[in-house]
Amino acid sequence: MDLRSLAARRTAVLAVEVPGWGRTRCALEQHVRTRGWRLADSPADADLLVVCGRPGARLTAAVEHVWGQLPGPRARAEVTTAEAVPAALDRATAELADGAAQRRDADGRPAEPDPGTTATATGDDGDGDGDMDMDMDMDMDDDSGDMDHGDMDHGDMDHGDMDHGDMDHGDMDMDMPMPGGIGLAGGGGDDQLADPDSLDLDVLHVPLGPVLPHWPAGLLLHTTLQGDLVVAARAEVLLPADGSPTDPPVHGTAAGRWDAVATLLALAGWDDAAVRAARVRDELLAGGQPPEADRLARRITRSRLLRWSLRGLGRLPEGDAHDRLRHWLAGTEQRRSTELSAVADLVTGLDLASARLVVASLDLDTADRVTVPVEAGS
Amino acid sequence: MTLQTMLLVAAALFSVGLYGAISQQVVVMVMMGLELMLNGVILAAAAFWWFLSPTPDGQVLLLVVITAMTVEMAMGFAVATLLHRSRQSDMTDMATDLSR
Amino acid sequence: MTVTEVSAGWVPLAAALLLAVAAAAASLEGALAARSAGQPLGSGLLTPVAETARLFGQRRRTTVAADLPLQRIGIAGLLTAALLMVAVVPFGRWTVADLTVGVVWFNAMDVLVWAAVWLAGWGPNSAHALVGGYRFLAQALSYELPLMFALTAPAVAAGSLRLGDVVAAQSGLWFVVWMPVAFAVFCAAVAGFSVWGPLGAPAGATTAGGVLVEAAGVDRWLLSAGRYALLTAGAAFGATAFLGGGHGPLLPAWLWLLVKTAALLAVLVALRRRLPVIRPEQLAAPAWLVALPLVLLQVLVVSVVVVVQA
Amino acid sequence: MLTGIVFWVLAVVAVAAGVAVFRADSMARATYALAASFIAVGLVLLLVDLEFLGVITVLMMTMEMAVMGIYMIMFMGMNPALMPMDMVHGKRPALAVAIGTFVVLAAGALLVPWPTRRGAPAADLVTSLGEAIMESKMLVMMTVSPVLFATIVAALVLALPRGRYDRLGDDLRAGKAPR
Repeated sequence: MDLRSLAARRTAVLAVEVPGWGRTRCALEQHVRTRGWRLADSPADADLLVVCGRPGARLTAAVEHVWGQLPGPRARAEVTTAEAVPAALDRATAELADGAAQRRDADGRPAEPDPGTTATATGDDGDGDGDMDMDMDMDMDDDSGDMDHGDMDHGDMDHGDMDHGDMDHGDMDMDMPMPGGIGLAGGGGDDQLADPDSLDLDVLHVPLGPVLPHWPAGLLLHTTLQGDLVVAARAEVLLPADGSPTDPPVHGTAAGRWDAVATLLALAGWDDAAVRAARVRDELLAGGQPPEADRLARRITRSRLLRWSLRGLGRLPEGDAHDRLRHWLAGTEQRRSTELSAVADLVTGLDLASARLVVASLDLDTADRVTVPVEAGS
Repeated sequence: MTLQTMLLVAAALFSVGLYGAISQQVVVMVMMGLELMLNGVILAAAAFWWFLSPTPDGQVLLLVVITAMTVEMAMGFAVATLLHRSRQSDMTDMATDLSR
Repeated sequence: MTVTEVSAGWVPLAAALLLAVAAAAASLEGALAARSAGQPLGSGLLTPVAETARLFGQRRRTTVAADLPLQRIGIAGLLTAALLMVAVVPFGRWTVADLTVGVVWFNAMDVLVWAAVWLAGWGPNSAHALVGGYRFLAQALSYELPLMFALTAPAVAAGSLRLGDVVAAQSGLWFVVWMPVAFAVFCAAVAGFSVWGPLGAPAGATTAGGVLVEAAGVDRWLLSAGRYALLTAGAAFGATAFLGGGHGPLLPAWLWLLVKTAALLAVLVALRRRLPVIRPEQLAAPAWLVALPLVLLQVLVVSVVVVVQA
Repeated sequence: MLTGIVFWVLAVVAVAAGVAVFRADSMARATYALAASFIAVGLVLLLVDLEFLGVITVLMMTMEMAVMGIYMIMFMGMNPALMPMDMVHGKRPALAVAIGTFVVLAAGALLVPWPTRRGAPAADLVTSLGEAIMESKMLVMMTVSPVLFATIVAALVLALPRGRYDRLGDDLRAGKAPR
């Protein structure tokens, strides 16, 4: 067995779900599992980028950006129906194994390093130019004054001569004293939650999604982080291109509930139960009646550690994250559509991990096309 | 490796630390200077212990120096946090009004 | 049974042995993962080999404005710390370094992991990686103090910090029998410094892989191998300090140590399948309010027993 | 011979890392340079048979620097980018004082006629240290422990007037106060 075929046994696939193509993504996950492959955690981890559905312009830009972050050897595929998945995967595998093509691909890539924060990078923040995805939102106003040391006029304070004058958001030229064109993290502005530790930590603008494993399809959550605390958030959904999916939606069915369970458990770090939940989901989608569903549901409900870590998260009138998980497992979920504004509001004030768990626990149906961007924290 | 060479290295560490402790503006950087000075002290104490009088007492002295270092760090962090909270600064120059 | 220090020429062999046992652990993990995915158990056994082949064929990534030197130090640090940890563990009659303060040495090496993980998270200049690095430190502050006292218990019972003496003191009764709390805390701490299982939040899915998020190719291999190696080193130390080291009937001492290490390692790997990840901010309270007093009590009990016996 | 080479390598590392602390262009590098300096000194202690103290130095200082790194970055507001920084006041006088100190100390080290070694190290240094602090030097330990305890309490009181959950309750969003 040569090295390449050995390596192909562990191909890591980064799945991008376009809103509405949940069925395709489920099929993809199933094929990845039965081939003994695995799902990638981040672009750096992935060999294969598979787009499920037809993304719109902004989502396409985000996918392109993520494509640039796959280390290579790499291959990509686009599938729009569940039936097309195996063939697409076979094609992509052949491309991965094609040494000459991979070398050409590597030669054609730019030599400069990729931007960081990759798992969250969007490539497009709505303002069209999209060349630097770090929000250069630097709150340079002097009255807020905690752009650390930047605005202090000390005699011999030689802080890389930050010149407020040529701080130009539009075109970031590289002769600024900021390596890689990334500015210093700014201090908190007036538009945010006061730092709960009153330490005035630096503020980072980190977009979560739209290409992020275990994340609602197409959701883009612009977060402002202080430390790892979300102090402000704004949610929007990146739309698919015109034309609707041919496969029936998964959301709202029994399979959809198990899909939500699998997502939440994967985020909670319980891989074993998450994979088993995904298997139940796939059997349901195939029209079967998985016998192990009840046992798995009991096992998940009984886990004390899981209850402890989900308890109190994302509290809505009808219960918290763990209550919702129990409802999914019992099949007693009331249909309810969470507004995007509610998402932004719920995650504000949480740390990154809790925020991710809360978003997963809401089981958003982004195919509903809620398109108006909504803000919280302002 | 002789007593003299070890003391020379210790003196160099101490002086570098002293430079930092005097010249730096930021509280935490001053603390790093102090740490470096104590680092030199540890080395010097170890040298004296080994080359002059290798008794258990010398080891106790070293233990005390290391303890002093941790105490200094803990208090330094606490004061820096307090300063930072109360006046949004971490510059020693800006804390001079403490002495008034 | 006396422990002799072998010459430095044996160090590569010790390193190879550590990596081999770590690879076995990764195989077991792969097999268990294959089983939960509904695949035959055997299909996952080759996981470490396949993953190694994949990662060695992959390009490394660099990110914009990364702090490369620090990142590389952090990435290499995990494996290095694991190697330095096992250096003091007596392998039957032999040991690489017979330090008089072996227990403290192990502790110091596990603190090096603090620096390594944080640097690996800091280096790539990526929000998720950085959060992962910070989470590790937050978690480390929770598990480190209980771990220190848990390590004190066998040292007190043996009346020595030298691992050879700790093993010799267990010729009658394994320490795990009368210091179960210390052993449990120790195992939890091993999971902690290996970023493993319930204490795996620094590399967890909530941050898309945390400290691993930007690593590709050899870098990712070093980090993953480092985690398994740390787990293995922790298991080897646990087998030595609590499970009687090389003591046992029939088999030679080195084989006993290997068996015990493998058993403890298998338990740690299997536990990961059963438990979700604990959020780091939730860990502090039980660690300081429950584990720390309990392990202090354990040390007190051990000390009283030692004084009474003397 | 080998000991001599190792010593000189470690000495150079210790001093160079010490200098790097104040010359590095990022907080993380400065902090970990200091950690490297401490580790080098800890290893020098191993060379003179101070195994326990050497390892303890490595242990404590690595831990301390890991925590210190957080403080550095938290208070100094640096992202991982390498910012050239030079935040000093009175650089020249400081340099003069430092060099003066070094000259005096070095002269002392070289010129003072040090006495010859009295006594020999105990066979088991760790045990002898333990016996010293638990018997003849018990008073030192009895002083050190309350000092350490007082430090913990005092540092907490200073640094943590009220935690985030104290002031805001479980719902941190309530802290969305006007600034």
